[in-house]
Amino acid sequence: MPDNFYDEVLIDHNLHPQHLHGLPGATCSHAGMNPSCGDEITLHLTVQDGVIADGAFTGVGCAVSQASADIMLDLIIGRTVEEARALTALFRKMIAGDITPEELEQLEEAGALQNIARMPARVKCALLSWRTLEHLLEPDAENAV
Amino acid sequence: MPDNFYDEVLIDHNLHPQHLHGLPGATCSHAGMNPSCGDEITLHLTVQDGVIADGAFTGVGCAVSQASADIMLDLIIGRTVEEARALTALFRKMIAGDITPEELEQLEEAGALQNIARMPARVKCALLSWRTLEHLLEPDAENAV
Amino acid sequence: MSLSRKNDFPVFAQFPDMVYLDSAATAQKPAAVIEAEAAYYREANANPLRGLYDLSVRATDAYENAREAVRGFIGAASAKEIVFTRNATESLNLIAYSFGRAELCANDEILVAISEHHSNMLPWQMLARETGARLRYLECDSSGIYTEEALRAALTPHTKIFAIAQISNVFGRIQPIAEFAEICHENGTLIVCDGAQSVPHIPVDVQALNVDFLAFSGHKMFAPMGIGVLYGKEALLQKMPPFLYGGEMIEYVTREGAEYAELPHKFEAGTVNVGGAVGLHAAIGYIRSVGFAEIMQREDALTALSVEQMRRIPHIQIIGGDDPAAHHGIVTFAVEGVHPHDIAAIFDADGIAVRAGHHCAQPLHQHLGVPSTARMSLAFYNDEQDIEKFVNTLKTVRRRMGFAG
Amino acid sequence: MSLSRKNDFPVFAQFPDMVYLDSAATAQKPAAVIEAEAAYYREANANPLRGLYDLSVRATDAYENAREAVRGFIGAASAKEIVFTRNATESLNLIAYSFGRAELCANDEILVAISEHHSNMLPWQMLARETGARLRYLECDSSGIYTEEALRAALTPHTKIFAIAQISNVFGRIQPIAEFAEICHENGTLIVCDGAQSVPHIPVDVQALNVDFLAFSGHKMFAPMGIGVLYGKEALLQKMPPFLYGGEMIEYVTREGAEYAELPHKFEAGTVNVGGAVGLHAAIGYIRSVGFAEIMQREDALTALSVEQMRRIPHIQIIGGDDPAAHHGIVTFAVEGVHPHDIAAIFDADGIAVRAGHHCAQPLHQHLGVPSTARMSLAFYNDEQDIEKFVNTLKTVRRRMGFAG
Ligand SMILES: Cc1ncc(COP(=O)(O)O)c(C=O)c1O
Ligand SMILES: Cc1ncc(COP(=O)(O)O)c(C=O)c1O
Repeated sequence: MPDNFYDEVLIDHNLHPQHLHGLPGATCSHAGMNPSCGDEITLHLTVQDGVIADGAFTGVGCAVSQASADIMLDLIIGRTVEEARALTALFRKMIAGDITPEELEQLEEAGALQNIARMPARVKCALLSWRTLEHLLEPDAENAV
Repeated sequence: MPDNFYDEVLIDHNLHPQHLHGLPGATCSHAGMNPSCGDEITLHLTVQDGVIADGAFTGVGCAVSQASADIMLDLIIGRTVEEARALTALFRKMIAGDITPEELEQLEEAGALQNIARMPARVKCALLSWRTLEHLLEPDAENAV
Repeated sequence: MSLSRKNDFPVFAQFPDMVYLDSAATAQKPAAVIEAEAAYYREANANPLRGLYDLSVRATDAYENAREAVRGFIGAASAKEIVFTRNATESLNLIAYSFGRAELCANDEILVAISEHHSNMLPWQMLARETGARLRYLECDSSGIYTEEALRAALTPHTKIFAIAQISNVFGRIQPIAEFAEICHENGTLIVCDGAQSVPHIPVDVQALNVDFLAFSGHKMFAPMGIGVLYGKEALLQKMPPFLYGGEMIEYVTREGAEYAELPHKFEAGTVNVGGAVGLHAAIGYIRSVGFAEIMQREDALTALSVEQMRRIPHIQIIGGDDPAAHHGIVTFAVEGVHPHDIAAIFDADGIAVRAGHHCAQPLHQHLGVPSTARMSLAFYNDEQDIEKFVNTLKTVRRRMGFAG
Repeated sequence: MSLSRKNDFPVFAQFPDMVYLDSAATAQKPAAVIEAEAAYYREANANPLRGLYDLSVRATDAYENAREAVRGFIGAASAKEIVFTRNATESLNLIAYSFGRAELCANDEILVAISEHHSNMLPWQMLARETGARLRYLECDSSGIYTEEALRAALTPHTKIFAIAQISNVFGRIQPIAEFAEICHENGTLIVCDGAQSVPHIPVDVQALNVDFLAFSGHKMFAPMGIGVLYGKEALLQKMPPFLYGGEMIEYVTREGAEYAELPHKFEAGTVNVGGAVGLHAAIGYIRSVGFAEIMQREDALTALSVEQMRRIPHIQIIGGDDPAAHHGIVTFAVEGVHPHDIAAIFDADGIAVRAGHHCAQPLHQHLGVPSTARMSLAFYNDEQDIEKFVNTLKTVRRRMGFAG
């Protein structure tokens, strides 16, 4: 597939998402929505002793929002809540366009979304799952960790 | 007064109206209004045996509306109701710009208002007293003849 | 096909490679319109209506001549029936706020076609909330067809208003408005017609259709943004209370209240948009100079070309079906496995402007069971090459999203 | 005085002999504004906000950059506080319909300055009728002065809103809005400021004034017609229900209802007027390039010149008194024995545009005991020669109406 429209990584996560399924043992879930696009993603996490032991998502959306969710879960499963929060902050920094190369490295495959900022209408899509994660990790959120 | 703005006749009727006064024995009266200008003229007539025996007006307005009322009364006092109706129709014809020279003659001094049509905003002023007269002469008007 | 009209539109000189297929959202403007508005500001700009000087008379004439041009364009009986608004949305809100709140009560019903644009749906939701009237929906089949039987069955003795677009911005199908109007009137129901997508593209005659109200926007018919029209039958407008209150819509004001001006000024509060009206007048002149014969012939041919090509591409679903005659310049579609936002992004990368989302018709999308769609919509300034480029990109969409073919 | 700015305005090239003294009704447009709007239609025209393609991103940027320019121009804290409307009249109606109907009830009072333009009076009359709230008037003296004591005395625990213009279109006097705002807020009353005549002529800073709402029109500040602004404090706008309903102001719609979009889009239903906003942006740029220092210096000097000349002419009465400093570019007057319509006609015959009537302030005229007046109003594009011609004609008015002198 030589002329993929999006980055190979993004295309792949969209076509073959690893984490697009229910999560029976989830300790918390939250639905995030981009109502104007119709995108809707529900994020499910199993958090034990401050560590994100497992995670998954359900819902529909464009390639950017789906891939972003899948990549995010790849990145945060196995990390502590603290680490996940830090990664979320880094992701926002990247989208805002002021990330250093060292920081970018920490984001691993999520770096594939770096150029989404050139399509302003799509930034919301890229952020959807991360916003939803932030909400779940807020200390005082309903249904939170 | 060489550089009068309006026709001499109009200026004169505005400055020295003959008929601007109450009319104690009036058989009918009607208030006409150009609300957007603030012009307001009440027309009083004494009609006996189908003849306009006397008439007067009260109220405030611009030179065009005041002079038009005074000239109109000059013209219709002593005429029959029928004749007054016919003159009103002629006056409207004149304002609309399709009057013949012979017809114009019948309007006597009211012919001085012929050129008001070139000032569209002032047509209403010229017509005010005539509209009020029409109302009074309508067979089924309240307070009518 | 006759000569391309692209040269009349400066935006295509600016972007010669752009393929603009979002005219249902807003149309491009011919030089004649842009220049007419500019000329107004250079040669006749003043506050009209109360003008007692030359320039103001010019402005008044410019404005009222525009109104007369609109009257003639839609075949209204009187210029009093033409109210200038900002856009179709405001026109529809005006009906709901003024007519609706004065005339409807808790016992009444409002019937709205399920395919309506939010602008012809949310004002009725608001009206139902405010008056307690019941809001009901008339449903269409998957081709966007409403039958006369279904309409008859949906009308009740309480139905005061039926609201429907002559052409839906999703289906592109022309509805039989005259027939619907007759059915409504037999039932004592008023028909509100949303002409936003029809007035720019087909001849619309309000007396032939016998609609009670018609709303449309200038910007979709090659006029500037910021000017729209509400047509209403004189007897209805006459008895309606004002909507916006302020300067120029009164006869007389006291501390306690006001007497309102005659139609149509009663509904035009504040300083009016003469520049916009002049632009709309020029747009009507431009449409007339092209002529609906050419406009329709060209738009129908391009629509047919698009639909015929599209239905040969695998994994494409056209909303409203594959019959070219059912789509008047509007083809809404889905590509299996690809989200409409990704479709639009791919088209954009190829310099082709199409729209993706719910097209301000979410309840319709819920009714059809698709969360969102992509849409191409055209005007007579498009040409066969535009359609060819569109089809070529459409063929690549799935491949570029990583599908095998 | 520095160089004349007339050359910036094409209308004065078109009519070199015209003296335009009706800028309070609508201002003339500089070439920069006319051209900016035209350029938008040539280079960036699309339906913004939902755009997924290049041209639509341009349109969105053009529109939101205009909003940001307005924010900066009036010193608002956030662009969310800037709602684009059609004109000041619509802005004021929006407050009355949305805020007013949601927040007021029969026990409440609305206080309105008696000198208000109908656009800042009739919406409050409407609101009083709809809610049962009591409408009261704050009265000024014959100079147009409202004292702080009178305001304090008029406010009651029930007063929810005080509506007043920063500059009345009849008096031209600048009101101490910041002081009034403080008095209102101490009383728990919101202040609605009509900035239609102030924003174009003096620097206005909504945070320094601490007004709750500010309404103004683009067309009086050298921008195209059809674009206006409502400023509202974010917390107030946030809790207000929408006014117009339709496309672009929603997040999500179902058959039953809708979730509304974030500020300021919640209040901008339907396709927005990008061309008008771009024109307003250019007008702000133009005003900034001239600078308020020059604008005020020039307008104050011309006003002073006018008032000083006028008060020497017999039989002239200046509404609001003979102090030049009390008239900011607006001089309303009467000529003994001559009806204002005749005055305007005489000026028109000499090529001078002035206004006559009640200037959409009938209750003020009733309060002052004059049925109507004439008004000259200026902008920085006027020059001393304009004033000279105006004064020369004014001197002839009585004679030309047949008076001896
Ligand atoms: C003081 C004042 N307020 C409000 C308005 C209304 O402005 P617009 O007609 O542009 O809505 C005007 C101008 O006519 C005005 O002078
Ligand atoms: C069918 C239909 N109705 C109403 C509208 C609303 O038009 P506007 O946004 O110009 O008010 C549109 C366009 O967006 C439309 O397509």
